[in-house]
Amino acid sequence: MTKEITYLEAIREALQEEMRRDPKVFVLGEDVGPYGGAFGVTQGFVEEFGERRCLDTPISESAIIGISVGASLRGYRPVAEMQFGDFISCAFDQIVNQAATLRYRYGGRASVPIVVRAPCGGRVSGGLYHSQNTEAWFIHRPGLKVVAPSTPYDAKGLLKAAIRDDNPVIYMEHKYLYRRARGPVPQDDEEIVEIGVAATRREGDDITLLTYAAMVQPALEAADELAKEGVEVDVIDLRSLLPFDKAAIFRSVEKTGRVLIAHEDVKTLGIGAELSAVIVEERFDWLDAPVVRLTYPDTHCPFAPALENFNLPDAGKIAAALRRLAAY
Amino acid sequence: MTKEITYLEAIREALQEEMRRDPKVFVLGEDVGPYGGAFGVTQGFVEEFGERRCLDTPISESAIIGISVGASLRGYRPVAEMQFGDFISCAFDQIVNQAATLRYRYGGRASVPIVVRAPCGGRVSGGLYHSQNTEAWFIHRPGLKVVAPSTPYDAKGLLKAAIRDDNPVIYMEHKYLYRRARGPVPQDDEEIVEIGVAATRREGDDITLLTYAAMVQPALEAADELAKEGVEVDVIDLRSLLPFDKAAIFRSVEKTGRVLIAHEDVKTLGIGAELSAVIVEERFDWLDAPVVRLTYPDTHCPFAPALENFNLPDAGKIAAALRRLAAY
Amino acid sequence: MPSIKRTKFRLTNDQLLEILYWLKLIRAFDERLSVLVRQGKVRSGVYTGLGQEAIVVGTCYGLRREDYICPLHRDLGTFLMKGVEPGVMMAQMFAKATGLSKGRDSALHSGVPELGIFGNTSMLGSNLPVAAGIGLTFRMEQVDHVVIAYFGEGASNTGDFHEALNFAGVQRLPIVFICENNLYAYSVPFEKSMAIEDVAVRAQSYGFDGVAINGNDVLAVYQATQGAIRRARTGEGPTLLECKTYRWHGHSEHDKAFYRTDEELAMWRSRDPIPTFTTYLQHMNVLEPARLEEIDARINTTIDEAVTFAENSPEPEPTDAITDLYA
Amino acid sequence: MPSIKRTKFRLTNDQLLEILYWLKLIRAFDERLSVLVRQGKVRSGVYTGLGQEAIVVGTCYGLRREDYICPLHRDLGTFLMKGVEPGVMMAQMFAKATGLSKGRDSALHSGVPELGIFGNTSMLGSNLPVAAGIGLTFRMEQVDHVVIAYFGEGASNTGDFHEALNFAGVQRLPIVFICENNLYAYSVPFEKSMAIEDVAVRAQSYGFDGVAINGNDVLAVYQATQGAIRRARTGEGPTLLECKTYRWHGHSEHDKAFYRTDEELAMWRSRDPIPTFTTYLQHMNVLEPARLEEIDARINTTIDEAVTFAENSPEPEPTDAITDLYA
Ligand SMILES: Cc1ncc(C[n+]2csc(CCOP(=O)(O)OP(=O)(O)O)c2C)c(N)n1
Ligand SMILES: Cc1ncc(C[n+]2csc(CCOP(=O)(O)OP(=O)(O)O)c2C)c(N)n1
Ligand SMILES: [Mg+2]
Ligand SMILES: [Mg+2]
Repeated sequence: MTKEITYLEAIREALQEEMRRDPKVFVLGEDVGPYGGAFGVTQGFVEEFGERRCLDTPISESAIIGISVGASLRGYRPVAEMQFGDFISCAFDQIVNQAATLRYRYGGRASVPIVVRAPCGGRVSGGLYHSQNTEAWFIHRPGLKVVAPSTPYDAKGLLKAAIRDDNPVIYMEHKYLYRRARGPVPQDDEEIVEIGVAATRREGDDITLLTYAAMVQPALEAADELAKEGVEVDVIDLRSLLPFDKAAIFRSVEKTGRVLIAHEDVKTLGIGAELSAVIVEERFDWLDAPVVRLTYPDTHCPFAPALENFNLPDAGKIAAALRRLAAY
Repeated sequence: MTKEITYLEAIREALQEEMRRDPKVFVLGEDVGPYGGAFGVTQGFVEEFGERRCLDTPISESAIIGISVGASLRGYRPVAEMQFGDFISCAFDQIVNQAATLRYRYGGRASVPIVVRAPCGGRVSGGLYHSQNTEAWFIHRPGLKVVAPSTPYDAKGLLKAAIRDDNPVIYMEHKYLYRRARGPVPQDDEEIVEIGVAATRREGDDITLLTYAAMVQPALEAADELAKEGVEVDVIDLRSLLPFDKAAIFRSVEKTGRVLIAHEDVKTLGIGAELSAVIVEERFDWLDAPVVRLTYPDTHCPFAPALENFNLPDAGKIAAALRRLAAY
Repeated sequence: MPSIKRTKFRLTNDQLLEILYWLKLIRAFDERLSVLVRQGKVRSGVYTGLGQEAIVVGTCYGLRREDYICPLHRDLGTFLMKGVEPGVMMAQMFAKATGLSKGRDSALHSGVPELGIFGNTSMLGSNLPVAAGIGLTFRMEQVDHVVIAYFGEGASNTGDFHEALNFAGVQRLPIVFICENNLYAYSVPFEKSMAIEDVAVRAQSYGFDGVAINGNDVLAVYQATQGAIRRARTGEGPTLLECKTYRWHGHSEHDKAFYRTDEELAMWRSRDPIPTFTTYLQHMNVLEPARLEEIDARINTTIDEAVTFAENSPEPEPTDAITDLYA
Repeated sequence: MPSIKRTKFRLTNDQLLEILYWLKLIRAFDERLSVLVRQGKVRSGVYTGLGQEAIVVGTCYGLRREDYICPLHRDLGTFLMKGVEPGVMMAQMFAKATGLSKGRDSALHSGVPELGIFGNTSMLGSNLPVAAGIGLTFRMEQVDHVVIAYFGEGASNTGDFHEALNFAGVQRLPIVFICENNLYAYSVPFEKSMAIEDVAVRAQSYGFDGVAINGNDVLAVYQATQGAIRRARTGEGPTLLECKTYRWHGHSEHDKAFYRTDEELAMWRSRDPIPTFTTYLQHMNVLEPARLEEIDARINTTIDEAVTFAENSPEPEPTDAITDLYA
């Protein structure tokens, strides 16, 4: 049984269901309480779960994560909201040093089942400090997991999986998709989307297109474009960024021999770098062309739409890159 | 004219010469004052420059960077010391959001000529929080520069260049090299090592080996090993990690067609990923074999030597990787 | 007419009228912005300081060009008082090429070194260490300039607040810290984010004075600031002034502010700093009706011209998205 | 013999002797570590708490198993008092497979959930938000356990300190914050890192009590802690206890501590918490010489056995370098 809802509603549903299922799950963050969160994700939560399980915090991102780690040591499963993913940099030490290393330094005697929700991404006129894509910093840090859903279905399933996971998970939710992405979502409490498994959104034998989050839709449009020109693109939505689904990627590469990676994060050391490097390392002989990246340029996210659009990858730019790759 | 000194002394000399040359240069950090720094880099500075130009700060990494940014806006060139590079995570927001974006958001009307010295790296029994290699987080952030010298010569020349540079520069100094690396250093005040230029440490036509910092020495040893087996390795010391020297890298790749990247940072989204991706994107047709990475595994840096040695790349592991690559 | 003696810091009648002008100009600027957002001419990210103007004016009035300000998001008025043209500031809000950041960001996210204006990131509290760095250079040079550093009561819970004020205290830097305590941090009321009555007490942790004052009384703010500035200029170190106030609009123009009562808002609207000050000036015979009209007319024109300038300004060149990253 | 009434919190003679035992055991543990570093048997990273034992013992004595501690780097003794075997702790210092972290790190960088021990990273202050999170769960469950959270005066200048104590204050969490003010943060003397007399005043910023006490008087520390614990258990929220003390050795065993005078050290050595307490017990006729010898002998054996256990313990398996990363 499924229901058509938005990406944002899917996030809310996942939280609600997990909080109903497991009394150890609670949420904390700035304005998540009576206000219901800057984007309304936790609307109605105080009424249903009380302020103790939907806790307004002071403006203290570092403490929010530290508190989550502490609670997790006592068996809780806190879901911490960063009001904007950009502010995660204020909690950086608690994430990369405290949360990511705890299990290792404890000799495996404890784990840190926390989720950090980070509303991320551009095309919402957010400017430099309300548009960032910060996944790469965390993908680079062993001990964390990172997910980035593109559909309501995955938004729900991955958040449920993240909450149930015994490791710290950074959950990147894309602001552009909040109300724009609509789709069917399972109403079965137990249906989750496994972390580490990619989804093929479109099959094709000619080019592998690896992408995720708000780039999936333009990637599919570009693929449709190319289909008209006789080029069939395999569009893989990574969904999980750490760990990413090597098996699915390799299966596609073995079939196509050509790879384009599209992401909204900047190019240098964006996840595309790792994907390219791994493919080259392990599937070199299957490649008929260079693995190519289409990304945000190495700069910040400007406010004015004219500027932001210049930077953002879109269907047109992806189609152009696909064409170049097909012609290689 | 040159003099034989250690890596650590070279850092000190660079600081002294720049502070003598330019009254706007000053250093700040924890225990850098009368104590002379945890590693002794600023020994004698208070005597020569006074406490105002060699300022002991409270334990406040975030403030240290914020203060540096403020001072730089008034024409100063602060050199901030992180006592251990690991603690840079406590100053993350001030670096990636404040310093790295200021010029851009100011419409080019200001710049941030600060240097952040980060003693980094392992093989010093430092454990999880005194051994980290954090360069990748900063290479991923537009607006910063990142350098990582391997010799006293470069330690001095790059620090001088970093201080004179009008952008925020993260200066990664490797603790293992402090007293172990000795070598000639120019005594000419004006001799600097340009940021963005790699150094070829050994010429060879068979394999390109890209590396930096404490991995250069083992890389050279491994190359000597391979030479005995008839394989000549081109060893390139990157020195600058952002920007890195694409031209030098491509020249070598065009010659060898085979690339090994060795670094002490972890594999996933370590700089090796970017180097590999760029080479594949732009020099695919020159490649006779997959670009291969030899790195720290994706885990933390353990304390016990038995564990740390298991993780650390060394001459033996590099030689083995070179052999595999030569045989491809 | 004699000059007003209510404060130790004498103000001439012209100065008093100037203060009124600034109060009204800043009010009008924010009010216009509020309309422009609704018209879709200015995109999101508008955080008006309506109701809080006395703090901006009382703290900035009389600053030197060399003095530095480090404002918070509600303090666009400080940019104007420190010398940015209203048209340029409006263009910044329109994200036009003529704005301070050339369209790269809006509001306070840009600065002007020559005018002593620091423009912060969005990260609350992160302007305060920068303020400390600027103050440090004043002390190094042994010049008697000061820094005015602003933050909300909510931002006083960030780590950067603590690290910065501690450093300023131990180094006795010439900084006046202005807390704009408007009782809410977005939706969160003061008492839900800290267990104290006054943010001012926090100064005790850093070894300098903290005082809570009426932030809606422009002369009280001016007097307290001038006292703190005098101490700062003479090497006596920082002061924390907590200005109790209230914001009339929501957190941003998109926030309906259901978290507070109509009564509370009405009560605070009755403490509007502008009529209070206007009446005062009238009672003191400083302000004739004609003069008031003249001021209002001038402000109207200024704002209209600012909007026209912004509207007529060119959009940024798309390729400017990637310039100015490195020096 | 009657029990000692000096504190409201009555202690039997056996308990007083137990306190003496702990003081001496912890002293002996650190002294042995100091020797082992010099012998090269323990690798770097040794920060002894010699001279500060009264704080560890006075704060930990009488804690429940469910109570949580969040120690700082000088507080290895808290691990012992909370139930970690001396041999295991020594093995942790030797980085052996039998140590708490299986050789992955040493000292406080590991923890034991079942014993209520949180082991922090190196980042000073970063244990305090974690302490707040633990305290929050106690309050959620409405159980009356407490958290004892330790930090140096130097660490009280970090952002995390501020964010954590503010949260603890506004949520009235059952936490006792223990500041070990030993006058130095590495080489930096107290007065060069903050402009206040007592770290205790910082509690005022968070709406709870802060008290400065003699950290070298184990009974004074015990009494103050028990008072704070009682308040915490009954829902009255946190307390900050600043324990004035001094560390005899350098910051780490590699630091010659040239930044302080011999006189200062001598003065503080004369305030050694152990002889003071021993003499007191003798005066009170609680401690016969035979008993003292017995205690010393027991401690000697314990430490010897701990070292033997650590020395004989296996090195970690190299491949353990990459395990236990994910659950
Ligand atoms: C570090 C950080 N966390 C969260 C936010 C989101 N945010 C923007 S303004 C605001 C409330 C600020 O309250 P306060 O400091 O009292 O200033 P006010 O808006 O009331 O003037 C919040 C939570 C932010 N900008 N920076
Ligand atoms: C965030 C951070 N910055 C710097 C350090 C390096 N460091 C380790 S201990 C220390 C001094 C700590 O002083 P204090 O908090 O007073 O504790 P004490 O050592 O005196 O017991 C410093 C600077 C660190 N561990 N963490
Ligand atoms: Mg406020
Ligand atoms: Mg100390």
